[in-house]
Amino acid sequence: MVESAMPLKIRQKSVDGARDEFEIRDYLRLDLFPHFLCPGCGHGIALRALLWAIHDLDIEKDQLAIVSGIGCSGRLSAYVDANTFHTTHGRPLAFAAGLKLARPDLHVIVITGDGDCLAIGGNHLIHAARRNLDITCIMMNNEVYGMTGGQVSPTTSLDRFTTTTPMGNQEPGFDACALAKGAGATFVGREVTLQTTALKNLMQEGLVHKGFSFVEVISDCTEIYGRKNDLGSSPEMVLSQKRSVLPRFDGTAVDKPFRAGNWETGILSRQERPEYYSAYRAHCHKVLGK
Amino acid sequence: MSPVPGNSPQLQSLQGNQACALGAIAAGCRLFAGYPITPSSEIAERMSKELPRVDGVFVQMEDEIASMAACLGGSLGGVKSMTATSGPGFSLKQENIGYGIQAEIPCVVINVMRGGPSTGMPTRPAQGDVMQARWGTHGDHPIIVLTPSSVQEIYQQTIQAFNFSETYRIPVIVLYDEAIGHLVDTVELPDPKDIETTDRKWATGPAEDYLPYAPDKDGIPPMPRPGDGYRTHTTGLTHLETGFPTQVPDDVTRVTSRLLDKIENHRDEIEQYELLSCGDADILIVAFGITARASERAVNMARDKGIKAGLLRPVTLWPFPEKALQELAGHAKHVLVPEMNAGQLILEIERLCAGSVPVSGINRFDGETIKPNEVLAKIEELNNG
Amino acid sequence: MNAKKKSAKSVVAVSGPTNVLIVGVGGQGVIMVSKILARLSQMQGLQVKQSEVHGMAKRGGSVFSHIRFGEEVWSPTIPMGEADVVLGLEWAEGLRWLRYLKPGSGTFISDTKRIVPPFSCRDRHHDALHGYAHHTVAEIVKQVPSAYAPNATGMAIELGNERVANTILLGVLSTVMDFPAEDWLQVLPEFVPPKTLETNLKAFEAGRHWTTQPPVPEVQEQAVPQPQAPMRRQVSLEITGEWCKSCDICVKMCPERCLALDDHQIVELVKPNACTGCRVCEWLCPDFVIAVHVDVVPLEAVSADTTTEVRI
Amino acid sequence: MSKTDGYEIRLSGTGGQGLGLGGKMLAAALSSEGLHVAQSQSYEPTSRGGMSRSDLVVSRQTADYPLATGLDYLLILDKRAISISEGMINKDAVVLVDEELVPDPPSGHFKVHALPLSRTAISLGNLRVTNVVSLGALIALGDFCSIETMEAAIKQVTPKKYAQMNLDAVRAGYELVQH
Repeated sequence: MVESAMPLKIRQKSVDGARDEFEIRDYLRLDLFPHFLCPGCGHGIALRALLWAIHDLDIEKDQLAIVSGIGCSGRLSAYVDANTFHTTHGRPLAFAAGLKLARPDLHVIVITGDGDCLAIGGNHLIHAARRNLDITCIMMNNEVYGMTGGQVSPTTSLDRFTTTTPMGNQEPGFDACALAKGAGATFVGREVTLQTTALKNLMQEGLVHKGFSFVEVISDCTEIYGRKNDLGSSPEMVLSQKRSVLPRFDGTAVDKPFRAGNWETGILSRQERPEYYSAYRAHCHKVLGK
Repeated sequence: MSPVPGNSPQLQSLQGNQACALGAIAAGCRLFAGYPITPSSEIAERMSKELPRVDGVFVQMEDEIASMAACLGGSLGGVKSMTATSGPGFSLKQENIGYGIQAEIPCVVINVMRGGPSTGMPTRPAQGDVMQARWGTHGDHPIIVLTPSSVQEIYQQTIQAFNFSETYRIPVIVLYDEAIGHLVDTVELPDPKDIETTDRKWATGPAEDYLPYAPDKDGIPPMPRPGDGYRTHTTGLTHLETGFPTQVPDDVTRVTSRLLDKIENHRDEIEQYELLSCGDADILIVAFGITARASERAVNMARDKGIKAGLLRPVTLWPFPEKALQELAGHAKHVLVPEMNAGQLILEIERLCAGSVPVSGINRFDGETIKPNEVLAKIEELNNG
Repeated sequence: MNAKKKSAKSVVAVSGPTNVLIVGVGGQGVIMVSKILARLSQMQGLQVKQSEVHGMAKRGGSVFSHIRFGEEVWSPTIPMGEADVVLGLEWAEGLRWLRYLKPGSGTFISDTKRIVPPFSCRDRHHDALHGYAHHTVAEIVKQVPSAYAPNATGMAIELGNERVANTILLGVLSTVMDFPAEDWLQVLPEFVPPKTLETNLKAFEAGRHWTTQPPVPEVQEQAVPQPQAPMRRQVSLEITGEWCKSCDICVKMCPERCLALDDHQIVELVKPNACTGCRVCEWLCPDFVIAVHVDVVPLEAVSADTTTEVRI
Repeated sequence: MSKTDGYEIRLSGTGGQGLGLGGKMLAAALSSEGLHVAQSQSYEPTSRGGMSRSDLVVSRQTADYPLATGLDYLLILDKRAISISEGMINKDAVVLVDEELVPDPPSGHFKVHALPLSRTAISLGNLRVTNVVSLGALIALGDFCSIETMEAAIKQVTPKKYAQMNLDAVRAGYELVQH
């Protein structure tokens, strides 16, 4: 046990010209606040973790592109003071692919939701993972279509009530991380919003990773899904994440199951594979003798 | 394809789809995202070969929707981008074409028309996407659709499409049929230095004062380039000049009207058409694409027989050259609209003529082109009529 | 780091239980040491009671073990101020349990090695000054009746295995207990891995030997950063009330329960002195309402309340 | 420009007979003489074994209508391809058929030449050069392109390792008519 295993790095306020402490307001379009998310929505917690990771990685806001799809998660991009793109339902990864290919100098982050990414956009996810373009995909999984009023999603747990499963959901759901990994994503991780610092670090690892990184955020829809299923108040829902999660500090420990799917949290897979754009460019130059 | 020996190096034997790819490169296209579909695949194939040579990027996406999205994404990044498809793929792209219109993203979409509906006749020519090109995406929107009728013109109109899209910040559709797309013809490519290309109007000035959707006097807002410090928001939601969504009726009316007007107010610069023997024409033919070529011959044959026939060939199918039609139709005794569909363009012609002159059509949707003789026969019938 | 010591007398009492508190952080071998001690006690025919908290190894958390032995032992835990020996396998942990030491007669044995566990500090702010560890070893040694503070980890590294630091301390401990030396040597092999037995035996001897050496002259320590002037942390909570949606997460998740919703269901700081500036509220607020500002300021500049609230 | 300024050529047969390539060679040859050639093919998913054709509309300027409407020169290499051209063969057109593969050629106000095209290709060692043999015979019959121009075009269009074989084939076809 040494200090380096401590994942948390908050910087002190600048005294000697060093970097400023993370102030989320520096990264927000303040005119738009308060944001439109419901009280207790986990997406806000996740967005904070993301911006914190961006801050600690010293990513210039001008060089940051956030591409989102449709749904509650899709609206998050608008709140960030960066180059932001709120695209069509399910397609942010495809937009991001074009953007990244056109502008490899930009840091391209996709914010998507479980419906956006796994249902209507499922095809784009698997091919983004296969292609391994240097994009970080943050998928907020709250098990429900919140924006449209709470319909069943590809990750809704069994027996949960939604507006389209009035008798309880009987469809099996996706393990999004296993899907991404199977499709070839070179970085896959999952974290809960409760473990904000671990989530921030996971996102940071994903952002640093050269290639396609997929981070699933276990987020809570408290107002719609929580109420419909009697999952308790916002704090109770956030706290309930703790019951089955053992945060990993060393990056290797096997974690405990979370939710019905027995899912693990932490970095689930990390591997080296040529990044798409650089490999494409290098190959073309080689063939053309440039 | 290699140059034809013995001729000037610019004279080439070129397939329509290949000409499209070369035109795109000449126009400055540096990103192509596509998905294979007959009969447009040669465009993607040629782009995959040409783009690496000019440090561009070719990517074959996972589906038609992704191709359209990646094309828009590339353009948002500041790179001229294109995609190409045919009917079924065009249908799939429509939502994102709408996004491109709403968010005012320049890009070029090639649609090589084949028989439909649905899978229809993948290898047979048709002109059934006239209305899909105009109204394929939902909501009230402007559009620019160009319809080349020769291999040479595919090259030129692809360049023109890029220029229009960059000037007016709108997806521009190049619509031609399989017969032209697969035709190999002798074309004369211009010297690269003679090709006029338009570049986007980029945002300049201080970022604090910048409103991404505040138009200049011409109705078109300059576009922000990521990394230039503007950090704007792009959305498919109806948005204010700030780029952020609105649902306030007055605001929605203002911004959507501006969107519509930016094309409507520039009709004069956008509308293109070609006239053949129209000066004294009793019988005015309106046709585009391969059908215009058949009509051209039919008009020549009719003139040989002393029949006063003329041809109006819209190059911009949308916006349709309304004034030109109305003026010519005012002098004509009959308007004839041959098209390889069950009657689409004729609806617009009838609307524009508004009962002032009888309008009839020649329609084929059997996968065959309309032949000059068929047009001539109809001209003779109307003339005798 | 300098090792200091002070002569001590034997601590095992004939009547009443002898209390040994062994403390450290996860993974150091607290449990092994306590098992050896328990076994030794049993060998003397004494009653032994042991109570431990462990299993926090992965988190680097604190581990402690109470050993009580004597002719009759009732309670398994040592009351505060009753420990005959506090054996710290890590300096800061050792200090943390100092108040358990019997005033006037207790013996304090601790490695001078410092491992600062992330969450064990009162002050949760990372990089914060660790208030409890500011004292030099010499200062601590002066405060207690009897003390042994070897750099056991340093010695263990010299022996080629950092992990035998606990055995060195065991050697030190053996010199203050009344158990025969041969009993220690008999028990030790039962509890160490056979591969490391030789090193452990050397370590045990090294610990015993160290107690016989004369004190090393005192030199200035420099390991722990110390404030130039009396400094402390000034925490302020910036609360943007307009953004608060009354979700209650911060109120319920605050470890110190220092937040509440006011009459308008907007969060407010109600117990400023309880706030440690841990930032849990900031991290978990989905609406970015709370910003925790932590400044290190001179003591005289600190306002009356530990934490102040800034309303926006 | 009306069609009277130019002429139309069709190569027809079945998929796999190399009619597309034949059309390409012919187009290259005619283009090299400054003519505009619009070349179109039947474009079928069943390219192997199905009906196949390659049309050339040749003119001094870009043709008003680039697709075939009345054929001046017609090559038929398979009897199943007769039907697609019947009814659009111009008066006095030259129709060249393979005497074995098209045993019952169309007849009318045009001249039909039945020659051992595939047989000649086999005698050259490769049935697959029937298309090039046919081109040689067609230009000999039609007199719209010199053999030298044709040979230059073949060299340009053909990969090097097949060049000699194709040159031999075009010459053999040409001589089928000359002799």
